[in-house]
Amino acid sequence: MPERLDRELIAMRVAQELPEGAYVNLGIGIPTLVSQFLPPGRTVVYHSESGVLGYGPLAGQGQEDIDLINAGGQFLLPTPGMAFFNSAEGFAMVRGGHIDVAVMGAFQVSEKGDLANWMLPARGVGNIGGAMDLAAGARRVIVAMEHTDPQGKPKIVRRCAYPITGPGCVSLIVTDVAVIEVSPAGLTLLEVAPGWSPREVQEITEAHLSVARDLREMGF
Amino acid sequence: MPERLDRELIAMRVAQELPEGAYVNLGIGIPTLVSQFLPPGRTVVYHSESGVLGYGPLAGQGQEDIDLINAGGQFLLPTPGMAFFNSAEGFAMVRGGHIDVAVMGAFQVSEKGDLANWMLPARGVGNIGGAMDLAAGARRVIVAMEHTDPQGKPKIVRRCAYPITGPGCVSLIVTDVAVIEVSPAGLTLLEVAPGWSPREVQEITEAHLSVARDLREMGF
Amino acid sequence: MNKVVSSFAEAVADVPDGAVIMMDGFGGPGGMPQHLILALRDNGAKGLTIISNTAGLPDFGSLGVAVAVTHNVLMENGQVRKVIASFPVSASPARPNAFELLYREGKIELELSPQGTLAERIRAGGAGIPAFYTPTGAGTPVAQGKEVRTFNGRACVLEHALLADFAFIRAHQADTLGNLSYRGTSRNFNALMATAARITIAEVDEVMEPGGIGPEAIMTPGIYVKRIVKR
Amino acid sequence: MNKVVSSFAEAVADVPDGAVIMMDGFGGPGGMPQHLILALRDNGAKGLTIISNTAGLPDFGSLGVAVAVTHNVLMENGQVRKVIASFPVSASPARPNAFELLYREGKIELELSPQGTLAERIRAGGAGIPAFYTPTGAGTPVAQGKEVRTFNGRACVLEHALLADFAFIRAHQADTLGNLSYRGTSRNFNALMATAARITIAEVDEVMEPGGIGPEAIMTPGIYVKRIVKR
Repeated sequence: MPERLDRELIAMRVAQELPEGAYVNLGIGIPTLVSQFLPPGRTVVYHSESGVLGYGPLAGQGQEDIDLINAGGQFLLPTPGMAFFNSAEGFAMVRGGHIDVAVMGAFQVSEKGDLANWMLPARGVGNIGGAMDLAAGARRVIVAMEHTDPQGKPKIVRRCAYPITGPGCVSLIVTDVAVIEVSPAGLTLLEVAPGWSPREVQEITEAHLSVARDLREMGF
Repeated sequence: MPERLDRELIAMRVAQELPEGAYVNLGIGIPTLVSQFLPPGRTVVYHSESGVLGYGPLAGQGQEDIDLINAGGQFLLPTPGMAFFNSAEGFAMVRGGHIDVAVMGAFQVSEKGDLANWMLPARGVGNIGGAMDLAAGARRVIVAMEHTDPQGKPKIVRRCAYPITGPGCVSLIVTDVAVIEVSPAGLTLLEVAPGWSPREVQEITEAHLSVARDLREMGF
Repeated sequence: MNKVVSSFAEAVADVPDGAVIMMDGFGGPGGMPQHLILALRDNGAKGLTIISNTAGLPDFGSLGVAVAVTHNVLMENGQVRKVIASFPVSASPARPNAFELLYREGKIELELSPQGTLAERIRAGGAGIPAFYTPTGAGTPVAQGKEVRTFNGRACVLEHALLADFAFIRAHQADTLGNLSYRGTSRNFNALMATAARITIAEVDEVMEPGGIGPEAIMTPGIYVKRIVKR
Repeated sequence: MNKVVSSFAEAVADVPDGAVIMMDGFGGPGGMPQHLILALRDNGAKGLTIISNTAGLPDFGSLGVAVAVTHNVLMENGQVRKVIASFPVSASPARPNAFELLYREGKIELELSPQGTLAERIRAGGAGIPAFYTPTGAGTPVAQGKEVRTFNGRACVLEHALLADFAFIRAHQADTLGNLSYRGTSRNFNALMATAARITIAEVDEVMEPGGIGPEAIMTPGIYVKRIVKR
C-alpha cells in the first residue's frame, strides 16, 4: 500500500472545507489541528463547548489562563471580538443550527453517514461530551480520522458496530487516504491521497465506494 | 355601609406581607404602590418582567431613561445591585419558583383561589402579559383590589365568570374592606377594615367567608 | 467579515410579502428598532406575521422621544396579517390601538401567548428545542386545544418553538463581527429574538471594531447576527 | 440583606447524606469550586448524587494550580452514590479516574447525558420547565427508554429537568446581595447550576458592596444565590 498522510495533512485538507465567515466547531484530536491550516485570507469563527466563540490560537507556555480553555481543556489565547457565554447558550448555538461546520473524530462512520465516536464497548463506559449535540445540530458534519483503526480494521463500515453518536449526520469524511462524500445514494470517493488508487482505498473500506466521475488527488 | 379604604391603604396593608429579603413582583395598578409603603428597615428586592431585578423607585420628571422601565412602561431609577437580563431569564425566575411574592390586581377571585385578571369578555380581546406566568410560578400570590367592581358587583365569587389567569393560585386577598385567606378549606376572613363587620363584608362577597377565630381590624 | 450595512432601506430590502418578523415591543420606546420599522413601512411588504410582546404602542409621542415609532405604524399601514403577542391591545379599552380596530373588523389574526411562554418559545426556536412543557396557562383558555401533561403532580401545557424569517433588533453597541450589547431593560426581548431568525438585523447606536465590546460584556454573540445598521 | 458566610465549613455544614449537588467540572480547574469541595470532603456527607459535566478530573497537579482539587476527591473518599454527567471518565482508558474504578466494581451509578442536553436540563430545572424535546440523542443509546416524538420531520427525545439540593458555584466577583460575575470559560456550567438548586453557594475571589458589579455585567442575579464565601 502507498504511504498514508499524517495528521497535519488531514487537518490541512479539512481546512479547505471551511467557507469564509463560517462558524466552526473543532473536536478533540485531529480536528483541533485544523485551525493551524486555514488558507491565507480566510476568516472563520471558532466555537467551543467550553463557552467561548471567536477564540484565538492555543496558548504557549507561560500564557495559560485557567479561565480560557477549549472543550479538551487546552489553554487558549484571547482574540478581539471573542465572546463568553454559559453552556445552555453555547449549546443553543449548536442545537439551533447556528454552527456551519463541525469537524469531529470518529471510531466508525457508516455508509448512511451514521457516526460512532463516543464509546468503545470494551471499556463499558464512554464520554459523550458535546458530540451528540454537534452531530444533531451542526449544519455540516465533517469527520477527520485515520482510514483504519489501530488494528488495521476499516472504520468506514456498512453498519456501525459501536454505539451511535448520531444517525445519518456525516456529510464528508476526510482520512489519511481519501475524501469521501456521504449522500442518500451512499458513499462517493471524491479524492485519493497521492499514490493511492480507488481500488486500494476500497480494499481498506468495508462500505461500498462509488468513484466520482471527476476523481481527484488530494491537494494541500 | 362604612367607608372603604383608599388604594394607598390597601397597598400599605399588602406591604406588611412582604418578608425581609423577599424577591417580589408588583403588578400594574394598586400593586405598584406597595413599594412606597414598605415598613422601615425592611429590605425586599423587586423583579420586573421588563428585565430588571432590584430596581429603584419611579423616576421623576427629567430623570427618565427610556432603557429603564417597569412592566407597565413607567420609568424607574437605578439602584446599586440592580441587574438586567433578557425576558427568558426574567421568566425563568418567575416560572422556576424564585419569586417569593407576586402582588396582582384582579377582576375576580374564586373561593378556590382561581384568579381572573386578564380579559373582560365584552372587549373580545385581552392582555395576558406576565400574569399567567406569575400566577403559575410565584411562591405566594397576593391579590390587591377593590372588593367590588365599578358596578358594585362582588369580585370575590364562587366561580370566576371571566377567563381564568391561573387556577387555585391565590393565597391572600387584600381589598378596601377586608383581608381574606385562601386555603383548601375555602375563604377565611382574617381582618376587616375599620368600622366593618364580618356580616357587612359577606354582604358584598358572593363566595362564603368563614370568620377567623382571631378576627382583627386591618392595621397600617 | 464585516456585517455593517450602510442603510436601513438596504437592510430590509429583501423582506418579502408574507414574511415572519420578530421585533421587540415592550412597554417603552427604548427597545424598538424604530428605523428598521420605518424602512419596512417604506419597503411595503404585505401579509406579514409580527411576533412581538405587544401589537403596537401608539402613545410614545408624549415622551418626547426623537422618533416615536413602533410596529403600530405597520398595523396602520395594513401590512400585517397576523400578530403573535402577549399584550396586544391598549391597557385602556377606551383608547384602542390600530391592531384592536383591525381585530374587531376581522382583518387581522391574533395568537395570544403568555409573556413568559412567548419568551421561552422564542428562546426554544433559537436553541433548537422544538417544544417544551410549562405550567403557565394550564387550566386557562391558553391551554385549549393543546396537549396537557402532568409532571410531579402539576398540569403542564405543551408549547412549540417560534422561529422567524427576520428579527429586527434594537441594540446599543455592535462590533463589525455582529457582537451586540444592550442598554438596561431594552435587552428583554431583543436578546432572545436575535437568536431565532434566519436573518437578524440589528439597529445600533455605535459600531466598534472587534474587541470594542469586551468578551464578558457581549450579550448577543455575533453568530446570531447577519446585518448591522448604525442609527 | 447580606449573604456572605464566613467560612467554607459553615457554608456546607447543612449538606446531609443523600444530598443532590451540582458543581461545575469542565475540562479545567478554573470553574471548580475547590474550597467548597474540600469542605464537603471534611463534612463527610455520604450517598451523594453529583451533577457535573465530568465525574472528577484527577490530573490538575501538573498545571501548577494552587489548589488542584476537583470532585475527584469526593469519589476517592467514597461519598458519592451516583453521578449525572456527559464526560464521566478519563479521555485515556489507560488512566482511569476514581469514578471509573468504582464504576467497574459496581459501586457507583451513572446517568449519562449529552453535554447540551445536560446543560438544557439544568437550565430547565432553574426555569420551571419540567421537560422538553431535543433532537440530540435521537437514534442513539441515549434515547433508550425515553419518549421519542417527531417535530417537523425530526425525531426528538423527551428529556426532563434537573434540580439539586445544593449548587456549588465558582464565580469571580460577588456583591453582598448575591449578584455574581464569572471569568471567561468558567461561566459555562456555573451560571446554569446557580439557578437550579434549593441552596446555591458561591465561592468567589472578591466580595463587593451592591453596585460593585454593574447592572449590565451581572451574570447571575442574586435571586439565585443564598450564600457567598470569599476564597
